[in-house]
Amino acid sequence: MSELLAWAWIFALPGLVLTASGIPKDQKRAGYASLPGPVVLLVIAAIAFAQGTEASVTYLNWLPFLADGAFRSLADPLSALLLAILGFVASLVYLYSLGYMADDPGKRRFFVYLDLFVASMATLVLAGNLAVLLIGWTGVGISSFLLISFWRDKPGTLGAGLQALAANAIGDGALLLAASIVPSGCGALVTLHTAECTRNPGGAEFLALLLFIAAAAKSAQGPLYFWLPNAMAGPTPISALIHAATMVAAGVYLLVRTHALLALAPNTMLAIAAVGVATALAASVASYFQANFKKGIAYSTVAQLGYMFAAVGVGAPFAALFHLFTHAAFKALLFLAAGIVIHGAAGREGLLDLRGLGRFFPYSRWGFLIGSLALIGMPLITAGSYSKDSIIEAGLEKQPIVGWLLLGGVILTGLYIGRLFSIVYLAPANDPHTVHRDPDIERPMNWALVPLMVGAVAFGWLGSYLVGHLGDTAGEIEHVPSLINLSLPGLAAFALGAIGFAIAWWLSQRAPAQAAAPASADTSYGAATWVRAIADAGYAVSSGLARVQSGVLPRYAFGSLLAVAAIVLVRVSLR
Amino acid sequence: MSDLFAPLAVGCLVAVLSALAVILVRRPIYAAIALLVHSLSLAALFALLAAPMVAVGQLIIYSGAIVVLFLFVVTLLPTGGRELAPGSSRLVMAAVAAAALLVALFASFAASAPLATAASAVADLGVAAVGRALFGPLLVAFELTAPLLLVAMVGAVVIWRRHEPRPRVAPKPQAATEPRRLVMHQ
Amino acid sequence: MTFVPPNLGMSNHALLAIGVLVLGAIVVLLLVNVISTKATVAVGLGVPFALVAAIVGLQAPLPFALAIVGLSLVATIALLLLPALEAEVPAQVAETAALLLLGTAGAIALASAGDLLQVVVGLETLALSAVTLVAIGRGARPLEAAFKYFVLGAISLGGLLYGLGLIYLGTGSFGFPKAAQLSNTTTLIGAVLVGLGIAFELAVFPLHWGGLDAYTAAAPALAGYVMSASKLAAAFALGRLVLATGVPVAQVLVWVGAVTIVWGTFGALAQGRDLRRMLGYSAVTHAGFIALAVGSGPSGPITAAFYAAVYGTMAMLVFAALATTPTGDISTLGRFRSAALALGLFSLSGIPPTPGFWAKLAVLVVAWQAAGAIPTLIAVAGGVFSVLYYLRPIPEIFAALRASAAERLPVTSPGIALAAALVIILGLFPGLAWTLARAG
Amino acid sequence: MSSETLVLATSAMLFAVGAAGALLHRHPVAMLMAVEIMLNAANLLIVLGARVRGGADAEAAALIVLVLAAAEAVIGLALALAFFRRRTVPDVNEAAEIRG
Repeated sequence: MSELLAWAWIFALPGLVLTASGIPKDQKRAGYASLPGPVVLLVIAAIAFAQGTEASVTYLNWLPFLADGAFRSLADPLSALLLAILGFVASLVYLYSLGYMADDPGKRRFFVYLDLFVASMATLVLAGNLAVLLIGWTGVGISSFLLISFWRDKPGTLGAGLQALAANAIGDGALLLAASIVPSGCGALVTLHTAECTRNPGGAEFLALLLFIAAAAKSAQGPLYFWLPNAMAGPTPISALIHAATMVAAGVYLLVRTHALLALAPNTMLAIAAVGVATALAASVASYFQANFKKGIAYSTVAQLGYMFAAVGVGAPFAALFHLFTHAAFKALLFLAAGIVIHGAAGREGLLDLRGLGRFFPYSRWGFLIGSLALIGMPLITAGSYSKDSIIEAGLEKQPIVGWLLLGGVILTGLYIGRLFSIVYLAPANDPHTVHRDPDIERPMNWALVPLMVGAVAFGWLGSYLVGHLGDTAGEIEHVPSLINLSLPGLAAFALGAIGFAIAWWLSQRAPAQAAAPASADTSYGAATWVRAIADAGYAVSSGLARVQSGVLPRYAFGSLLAVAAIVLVRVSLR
Repeated sequence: MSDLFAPLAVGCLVAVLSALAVILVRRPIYAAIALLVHSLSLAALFALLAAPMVAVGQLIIYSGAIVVLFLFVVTLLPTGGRELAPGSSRLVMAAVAAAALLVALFASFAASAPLATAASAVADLGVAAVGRALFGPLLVAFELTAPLLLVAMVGAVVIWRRHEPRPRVAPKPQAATEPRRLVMHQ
Repeated sequence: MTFVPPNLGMSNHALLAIGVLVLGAIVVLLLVNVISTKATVAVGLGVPFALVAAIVGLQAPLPFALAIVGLSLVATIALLLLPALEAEVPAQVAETAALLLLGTAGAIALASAGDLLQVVVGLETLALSAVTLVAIGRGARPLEAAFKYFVLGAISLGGLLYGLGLIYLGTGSFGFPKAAQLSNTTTLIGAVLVGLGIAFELAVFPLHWGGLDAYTAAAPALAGYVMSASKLAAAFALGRLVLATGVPVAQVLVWVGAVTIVWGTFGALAQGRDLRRMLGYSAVTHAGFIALAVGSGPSGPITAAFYAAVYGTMAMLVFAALATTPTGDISTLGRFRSAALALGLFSLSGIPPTPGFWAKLAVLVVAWQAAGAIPTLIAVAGGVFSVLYYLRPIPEIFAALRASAAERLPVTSPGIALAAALVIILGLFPGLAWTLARAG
Repeated sequence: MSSETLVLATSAMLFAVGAAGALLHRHPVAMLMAVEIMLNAANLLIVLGARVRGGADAEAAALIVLVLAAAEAVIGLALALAFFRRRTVPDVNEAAEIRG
């Protein structure tokens, strides 16, 4: 199956072509042609992972101008696992979208973009070298932009899309530079750490730093966090698939894939850990103060990705990968559950508007509860506890400060998710008449939640199974997660999370108005102040430059002549 | 060539002064006449530099064709060609650009090896040598002037006639035999 | 007396291609008005000559094969777009077709010139036909742009000729000056002036003003040709110059290129909804990449030629899609042209796996090796942030895709199809163009 | 000062004067005349090269440059006339609609 899986980037393309060319014709069934793609991907990836085989496709001399100009696609257990996650979440999101986008005139286009995303993401995961990685890396960024800006008429969507593009561009630039500077013959991801490939100026540290910047941009870490919360301007299924489960995890995947190179770069590792921890804590705090339901969950995603980065940074790539795996299930669950409420409230996302509306949607309510419990890590019966405890334990063992901070951060997790759950699902409804329900449309959405609930519970039990099949592709694995994970740090983490959850619930009971009306009542997707300042500075330079471009011919001639004289003078004086 | 220094100096002076006149006078008709003087002074310089072929070319092509073309165009202009005075900022720009170019060029000349005429080069090389060069090493460049002139010809026609709408239907045969009205002013 | 064929300095294949194109221009000029004044006749007469030139080019010695094939294909696409011109502006289609063919002949002469005088004459042929092509269009704007482009080009030609004179003064020949001859400052400055004169055709920063306005205001069916042909030919000629002179001229081009990238990127960012102006600035940015590549070491010129060829095809695609909408209004394009425009914009912005991305990557590789870290970083930033202006209109374009179910194919569809096919082929197999460029 | 240096300096000055004229003149035709002076300066330099280096090819090149100047003048004048023919007092500064 691995041989087939190495071509997995093709799987979504037939659906893309069919849907784009208007098949099936009926607008109601638009998108049906796209459904098989991710399902096939899931099945083949799961079988390939279970078989544990490895296959690759190589065409040498595809890009003769590059250090490694071959087309390399590599289907090893690590990519198979990632592709299985992609197939799993994507299948459910496709199903969910049939309901969520049922009335949207752009439904067909939506599915085309989704197919484009799945194909790009598969390319990214299968990439055997930097050149192919770049195709997928940029491709997912573009599909993300297209889907964020999907509703062009909604204010702020184009701006949010451009923010995502800008942040991604920084990452793309880092990766582009990495692909340009590797010495001849290098570029295959699994051999980047070899001595001949780290010969470039700056050595392994520089190369690792570039990969870290690329990963941080894609996974919204450190100062590059800013685009992800605003990416919620896109339709909710997108938030679940791209901006929670798969694309934003690509940064973590890249770091796991190149763990051998990172091991040679201790300073970069330290930076990764520091950025991860700082992001995890700051984003958790920020999540508590959001007035927008989806942005609250988005900050939670940023925080959880911070946990994964911290795990990579302390040298526990498998723990990061494991958390990526479980997080994909429970964060997609949270988003899709939230989407049902938002859809029922005619697209409104402000917490004030949604207050108490969750109680009308039982699937959503149970789904969100299970997702929340997984997020704070209820032992034994939620997947999140297994993976998060692996990270905290690895942190405590290798970088105690990191471990302690991550452990303490769980109380923040409990606070923010408890607040969201209390306001939307527990509080009495403000105005029940604002809810519109249509069972036909809700049905596919509810169905899509069920497998995710199962995943959010059961994926944690697969830890030792994953270890057995991954081999050494995710680095050396020191701790195999056991089926009964009642360790002291784990229990402490859950206790903290539960306390936070309880405090949030108690606060919302005591002063419901304040709890629902956060410090800022801003539910829009405007850019953060500092991002806007940078953008404004850039546009000020642009418009100043446009004024120089005055259209007056003698001024142009003057500029040219003066510049030529200056160039000649500099050339003469420099010799 | 030192025996020719004085006439060369006079020629250079005339060339520079007439060039200054071209750029400083405010009526295009005077500028065209100054350009004529400039062109003639250059022809004289070419002759003094023992390049009589180029001098003749300058007289025929430049003074005879190009400058006359300029004169024609100036007389075709509405109101005979009046020009607005340049603002002071324009004067400054022109002065700065000219100064910068002069500084740059003279700085590079100063850094270069001094010029000296090859002993073999004092005498006139003759028309035959120029012809051999044109049809020898410069053959391709010379032949390429043919498409260049074709471009200039077609281009001038296209630019001048761009305002005439082409009829969507081909004109009837008898209409095509009518003499075309010469459109100069509209 | 025996006949000794002179050393022409230009490859026989290039000469043959030039001859074919000039012959084609003459045939078009003589026959079109005799047969019929319709654009399709001019296209039908002109395209075979352009294609024959392309086939001749395939046989040419390697670095020039790409120039001749690329320029001939650009001319073919431009010819195929002429029907759009007939519908939009009351122009003389036959003369336009002839100018396209003659300009291409000049461009091939410039690209494969063996000495600097051939460079000058070829460049002038290309420049004058480009200026005239810019002037063809509705209203006063194309004429204004053509006038500015012409005057600035004439000033730049003055500099180029002055440089030519300085080089002759320093070396006693019109050949490309060798690195050893640059120890004489006269020759060095001459080489720099010649380089800048050729770079005017690229539209790099201090010399971009005229080109930018021309790209903005020219009729869209012709703007693509003006940009592509001049850049492709100038990239080759600059490559020859830099390969001969080495570092002193290359350094100038590297920094000019880096500044150009900055200028073009910021300029394009300010454009908001003016697609045509944005594409003009984009042409400036790409010129910066070409200049940077030309200056980057021994394999730089090949990379620059590759980049310019790729740029030519994608610019032709974008303007083929826009050919029938002189205002650059993208809401009325319909499905086929929207898709083509989107593909072109993706490629210009360097989204893999479009050829624009591979070309950019190739430039970065040589820039890092030879030009140093700062120019490379500038190029990376300019390259990746270009998505901010290229992709801005994309949501609107894609949203318009479904609008018209029963649209008629535009008159320019053969040209669009050819350009799109070239872009797709170059995207999937970028090695093809690279192989044509690669001299031993 | 030798004759060669004198001619070299003259050509540089003519080049600068022509450039200044291109900035000074507001009448398009007069502007084109200034540009012609720049071309003449280059031609003078080329003829000087022929003298200094003793090569006939430079003299031949000077003739080709004259052809170039003629072609330039034709296109330039056609453009200037076509664009400014409706204005009583033509001014190149007015050709500034395309900007930004």
